[in-house]
Amino acid sequence: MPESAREETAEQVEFRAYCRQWLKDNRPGDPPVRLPLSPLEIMTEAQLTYLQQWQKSAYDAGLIGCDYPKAVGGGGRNDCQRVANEEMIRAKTPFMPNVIGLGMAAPTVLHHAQEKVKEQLLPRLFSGEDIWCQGFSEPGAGSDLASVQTFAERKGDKWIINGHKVWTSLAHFAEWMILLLRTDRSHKYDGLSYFVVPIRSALGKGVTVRPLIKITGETGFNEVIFEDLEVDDIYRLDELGKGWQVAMTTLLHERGAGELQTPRSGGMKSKSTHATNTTNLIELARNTGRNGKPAADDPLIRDRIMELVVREMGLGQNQRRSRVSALLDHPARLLLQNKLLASEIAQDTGALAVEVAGASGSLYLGDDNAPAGGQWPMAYMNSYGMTIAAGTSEVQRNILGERVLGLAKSK
Amino acid sequence: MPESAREETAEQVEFRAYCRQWLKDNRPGDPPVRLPLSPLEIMTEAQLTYLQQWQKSAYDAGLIGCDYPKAVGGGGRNDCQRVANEEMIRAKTPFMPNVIGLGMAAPTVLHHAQEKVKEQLLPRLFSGEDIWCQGFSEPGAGSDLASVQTFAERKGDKWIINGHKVWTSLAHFAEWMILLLRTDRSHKYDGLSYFVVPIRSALGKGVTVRPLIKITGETGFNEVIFEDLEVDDIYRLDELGKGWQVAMTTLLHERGAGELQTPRSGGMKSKSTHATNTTNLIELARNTGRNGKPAADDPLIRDRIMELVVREMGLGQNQRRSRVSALLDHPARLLLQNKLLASEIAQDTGALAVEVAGASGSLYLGDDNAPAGGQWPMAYMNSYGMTIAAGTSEVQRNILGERVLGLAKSK
Amino acid sequence: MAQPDNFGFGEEATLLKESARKFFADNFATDKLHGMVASDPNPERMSECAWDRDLWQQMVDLGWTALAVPEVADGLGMPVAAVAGLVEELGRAAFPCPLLSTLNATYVLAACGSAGETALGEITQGRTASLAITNKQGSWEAADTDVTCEQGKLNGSACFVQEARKVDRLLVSARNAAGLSLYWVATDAPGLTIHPDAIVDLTRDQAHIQFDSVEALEVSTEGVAALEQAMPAIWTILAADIVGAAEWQLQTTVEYANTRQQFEHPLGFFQAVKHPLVDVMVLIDQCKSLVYNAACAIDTEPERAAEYAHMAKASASETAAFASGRSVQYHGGIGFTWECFVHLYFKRQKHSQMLWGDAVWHRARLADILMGAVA
Amino acid sequence: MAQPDNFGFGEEATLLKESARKFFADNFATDKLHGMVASDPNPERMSECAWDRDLWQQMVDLGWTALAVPEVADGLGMPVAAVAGLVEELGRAAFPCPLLSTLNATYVLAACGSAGETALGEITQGRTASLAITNKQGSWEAADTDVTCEQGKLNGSACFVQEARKVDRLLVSARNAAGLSLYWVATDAPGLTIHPDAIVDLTRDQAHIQFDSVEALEVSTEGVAALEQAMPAIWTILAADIVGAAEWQLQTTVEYANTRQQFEHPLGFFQAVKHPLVDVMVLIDQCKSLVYNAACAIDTEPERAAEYAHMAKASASETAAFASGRSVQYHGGIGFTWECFVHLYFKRQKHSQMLWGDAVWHRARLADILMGAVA
Repeated sequence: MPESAREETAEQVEFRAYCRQWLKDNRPGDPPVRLPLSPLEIMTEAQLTYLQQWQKSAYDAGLIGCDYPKAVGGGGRNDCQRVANEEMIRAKTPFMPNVIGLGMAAPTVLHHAQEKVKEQLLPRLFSGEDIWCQGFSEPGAGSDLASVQTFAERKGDKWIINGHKVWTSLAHFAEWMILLLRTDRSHKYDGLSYFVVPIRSALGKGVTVRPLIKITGETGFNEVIFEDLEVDDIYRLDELGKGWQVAMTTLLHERGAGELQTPRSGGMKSKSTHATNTTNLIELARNTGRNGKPAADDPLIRDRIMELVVREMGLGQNQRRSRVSALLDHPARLLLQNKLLASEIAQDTGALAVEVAGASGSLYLGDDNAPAGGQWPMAYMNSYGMTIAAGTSEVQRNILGERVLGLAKSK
Repeated sequence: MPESAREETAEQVEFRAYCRQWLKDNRPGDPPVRLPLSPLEIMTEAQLTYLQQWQKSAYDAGLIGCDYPKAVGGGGRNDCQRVANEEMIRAKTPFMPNVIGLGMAAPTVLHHAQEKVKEQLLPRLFSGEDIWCQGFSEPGAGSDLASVQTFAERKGDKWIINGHKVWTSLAHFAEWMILLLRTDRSHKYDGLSYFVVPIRSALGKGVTVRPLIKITGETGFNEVIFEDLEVDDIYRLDELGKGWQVAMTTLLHERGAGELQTPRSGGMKSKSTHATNTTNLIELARNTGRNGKPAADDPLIRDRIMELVVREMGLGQNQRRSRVSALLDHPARLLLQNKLLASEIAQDTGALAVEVAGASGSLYLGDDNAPAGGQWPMAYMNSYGMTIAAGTSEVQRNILGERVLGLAKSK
Repeated sequence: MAQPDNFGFGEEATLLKESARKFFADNFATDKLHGMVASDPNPERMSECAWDRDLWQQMVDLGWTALAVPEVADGLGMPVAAVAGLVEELGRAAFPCPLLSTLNATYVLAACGSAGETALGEITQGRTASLAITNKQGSWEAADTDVTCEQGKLNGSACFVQEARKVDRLLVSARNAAGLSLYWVATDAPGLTIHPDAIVDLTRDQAHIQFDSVEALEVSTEGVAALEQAMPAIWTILAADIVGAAEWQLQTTVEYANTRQQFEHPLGFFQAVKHPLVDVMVLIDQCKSLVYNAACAIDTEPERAAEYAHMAKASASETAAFASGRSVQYHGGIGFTWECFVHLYFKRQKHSQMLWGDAVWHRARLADILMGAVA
Repeated sequence: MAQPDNFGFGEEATLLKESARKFFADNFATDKLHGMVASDPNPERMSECAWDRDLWQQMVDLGWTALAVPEVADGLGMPVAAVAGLVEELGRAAFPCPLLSTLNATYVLAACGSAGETALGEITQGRTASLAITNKQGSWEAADTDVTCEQGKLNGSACFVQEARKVDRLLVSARNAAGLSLYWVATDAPGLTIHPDAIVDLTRDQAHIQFDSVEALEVSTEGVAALEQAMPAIWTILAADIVGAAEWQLQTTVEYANTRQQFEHPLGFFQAVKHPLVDVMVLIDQCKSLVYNAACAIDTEPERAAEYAHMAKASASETAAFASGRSVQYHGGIGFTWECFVHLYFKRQKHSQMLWGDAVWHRARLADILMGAVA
């Protein structure tokens, strides 16, 4: 939704004009490399460098961190990030690589870190010079985050950290990690604490990053192993034993339900980008034969594609409606559905595409005859990452049932 | 499956020949009244009388209670009830009205009552002269049967019963009820006891039967209210506090998983009998217009009907496979699915029929233009009785997950 | 997107929706509905057409029947988005009345241009109306009718006419020598017979109408074009009704699931109940968002109105079916009785699910728009 | 019903199924499979065709490839029900080998009458084979082929040929002047080129085959009839493979759900996991019952074989899809990794789901049988 119908402040009006002009003059040209589908799939240094350059230029121009205080490297503006976001998306800029830093680490650091830590970390986070990753999940703590076992033991002003994190996207590029761990084994929730810890500079000195291979065969996720990593107490966020509360700040912003608007840009495509959406699915159906006719002419295929079109549009219109308060029943009801819907629509779109492709649906990336270069079966398999990670679909339904509908807690 | 591939005993072979001949000579002619879809929908005395006459003649001929001891009015035969059932179904006889008596009360009484109670009650149960009903569910105890609150208080050799049972099919015709109640409020399971109690003879003397109206507008179920009903201790089954175990015998036989084969007959149709199956659904689709053609020619309707055909046949073949031990993984795995599948297939068949009928799908019994006389929307609504009663579909899935798959108990 | 961010759902619409919600909450609790329409459970009953004319008159006096009438015909000319908001509340109350049928007629008349103004003026005056445009086969195609017109006289029959016994006027589509025209006729006109249908839904009135040489006013000779232009609004407001009714089903079932104890927990503790109720909510929200998107398109982006309205009604039909099934199932035994209110909404929703096309029908037409028709 | 109660699944079939189960359990644990086929995770890899020829030779020595060969061609002539039992165990082990492809060729050759006996004799001798009957469009219709034959030479290409690099012979359908004939040709024949496909499934080998003037033996001139007669058996045994693999998926996921703790309970405690796993079981059982019904019909009631086999494969395709999705989802993060075995079955099942027609395709044909074709 580029243009907004709500009343804008004078600051917003002026800032919008500024952003639009700056983007007109400074939007980067076509990328020299194939862009991945999302920041979490960045595979090569070349991709990273291109995207980091874009983020830095946008930050230098004041389009990132607009609403953060100037003292920590922000723009000191009032509700202007959404304006910058709208203009960047309107201009179809590349996306920003430091997605975990901007969306999850920055608001958490702002709310819970000591002043000098904020001043140290946030400017390089906004500029994208420091990539961030997130250390929440563990082999024994998936959806049940509060079961984390990674442990920090006090040693004077330092903490000695040991443990094993998994599913850490971007860890292979990251300078810093937001880290949920345990400082007390006798209390489940109150025994948790929250740190920011160095990764890249500690590699081989207490930190090991190992790629995990996905069912698609791709890398992208990592395991991060801590063996006696020493961290200064200053990098602990908020009080000892308050890690769970700090993590809630992170998760709230991850779900887009935090008070700080996350910087977002995007829309630029490179040639081989292949989105999991119904536009591409219809294209596939047009080019695939079924019973001697195009699959796009088969009434059953048409019906099932239209089911997905309706759901996809429903999700888009939910997002639009979530900003029209007269049409809302409960403040978080729509927001908390986003992740569930987006992941399940992607999964069902992928599944249907593979079925539409029929016999060819089994052909993979290495096959010259594969429809869409084999990206459909890959997208379908990757969709399980979406329905599993960051709270499985089952956990999302618990949250919606309990927080929105007010049903009794299942756990 | 009329003819069996397994080896039959000499007794079975001889008995089969006897049954076939007797049925050839004695199968009743077309009914003088409209037959309901099942014994539980018997509405009028005329229907009941016709069906009772049939049951009595079959009992007198030795086709009912074959495997029960002669002392209690049975045939004293060995595994011959299934032979009689096969022959009765082959001959398309009317069904038997005393379905709760034969399927649930008789095996329970046989296993748990005193000898003279068996001798008193079972012959008239087998003959159908005494109709039986079941008093398990209560307003506060639906799927969670062990929560029953109907209470029996001891008074010498008698018990004084107070309480409120619901969903008691056939109570308006019943002489006797099997009754699960509480004799001790301090233990949930061990506080339950099990009785057989008179209904018809106690009407106005401690027993009130009130019809419940279903969402279809039909009657058929009842509430039964006990106010100081006096019952002799001899009608208590098994030991005090063992009611739950006795109820398990009842439920096991209800699910067809008990050791005694339940007498069954059926297959005779009267003109207006309308079964919820895909044969009738296809017929409906042939006679309904959709987009200017018969609905039966619409590829989407065809696909959805075929989905149901596959499930319906799958259920039938499950029943066949449940007797082929080499193709079973777990003794109860198929049996315990029957109720879940039958009820959900009926529900989905009804729902699809209403949709196939389109605008006409809303026309009900009183409308001359209603497809199939309006019986499809009625069947669809009645299907919720099936997915709710006798353990909801949700409870059935718990049972299957826990007993068959061995998953952890949800409750 | 040419549409405004807020669906054009402004302050006036907000006030209208809120006042409608309050009106039904104050005047028409569900037990009143049940007492009014469910007095005779006999499944072989005829349709009774019980409704509250006094309350209805209050609604007319509030101007609700003239909301959609264009200003040129002295109506309020409010956007479809605002009307949808009102209808959502009507659906939540399952209020038996001819508001939807009158709105439907209004949208068709408004699509007739100046030719429709006389009839629209009657609606502004408080007359109610319904469409009589469906043939015996129940075809939802605008061009299908079993009524003919020769020398100004209607003959034949129209079926599945909503609220026929509650309305003053019918807008009839009929074939004549030149093609298909629309006619405006009083329900008490000589030669016109209303045959009530015995329908499952207790909150609505439906009939088939017999025309025997009924004199009628020709409103428009471009009948198919007017009907096709108006259909998106008709589908959209019915979808809004479904959303409101589904929200009643959801909230009522949630309340029961929080009250009813089984196995030492409230029902809603169990994921087998909780998660499907979340799925009901998800369907409702999808549908609601699609309704206001379609309404806004009718108001501001008419070239996409049909596309978006098909989405809304396809989604609504699925929502109606799923929400209804779960509401009965999770009410358990009590939900299967006549005395429990859920059956009223269950039946209304099944009716709405099929009315003006089910999900499959709408998706097929949506596919024709998005993927091209199949030769 | 002309079918025997027990599906004709007698003592011999029981012993065969049990011995197959033991054979795979003893010789081919899943970690062995993973080590063999999953050594290179690179998504742009070519297909590798890794398999265990020694174990395969043991299977041939046990006579399993000759099970379905009629006795006139010195085979064992076992009923399809017995063969399905063996294949169910093969599917459970996801064993990479050309057993299904050889059985497929066997059923087609057996449908050719005495003309097929020479080729069948080769199979009895231990030769393996596969069907090359599918065109570039992936049509599952028996009459569609891109191969032609003139003067005894094959030209053109056949696609989606299963286990092409593992087999000795191909049974090819090709158009000639008289219609469509079947040809028997060695995979190392001059002019025949095997182009391996890079497929998702790691347990199978698939290729397209180029024929450049390949000399071939004509087996039958009634190609379409033979293929149509054999297809029910081909669908049925593939469905049996799916049943076996789905049971592995179910049991493996149940085991994980009983082990993995989340929120102070094993996963399987939660109805959001428990109930869908029950639904997986329900689908498997439905499918298994339909498989043996179809197999028994092929053996004893051939006039209904196609009808019942369509049901079996339609059910199997749905089972494969649902069981696969749930197996990954409920393994959570670990199920999304290459090192966890569930992806092997997930990928095999997706392949099986589509092979020889997906659920929609089979239901469309079933409808033609039960409801009549649409003009």
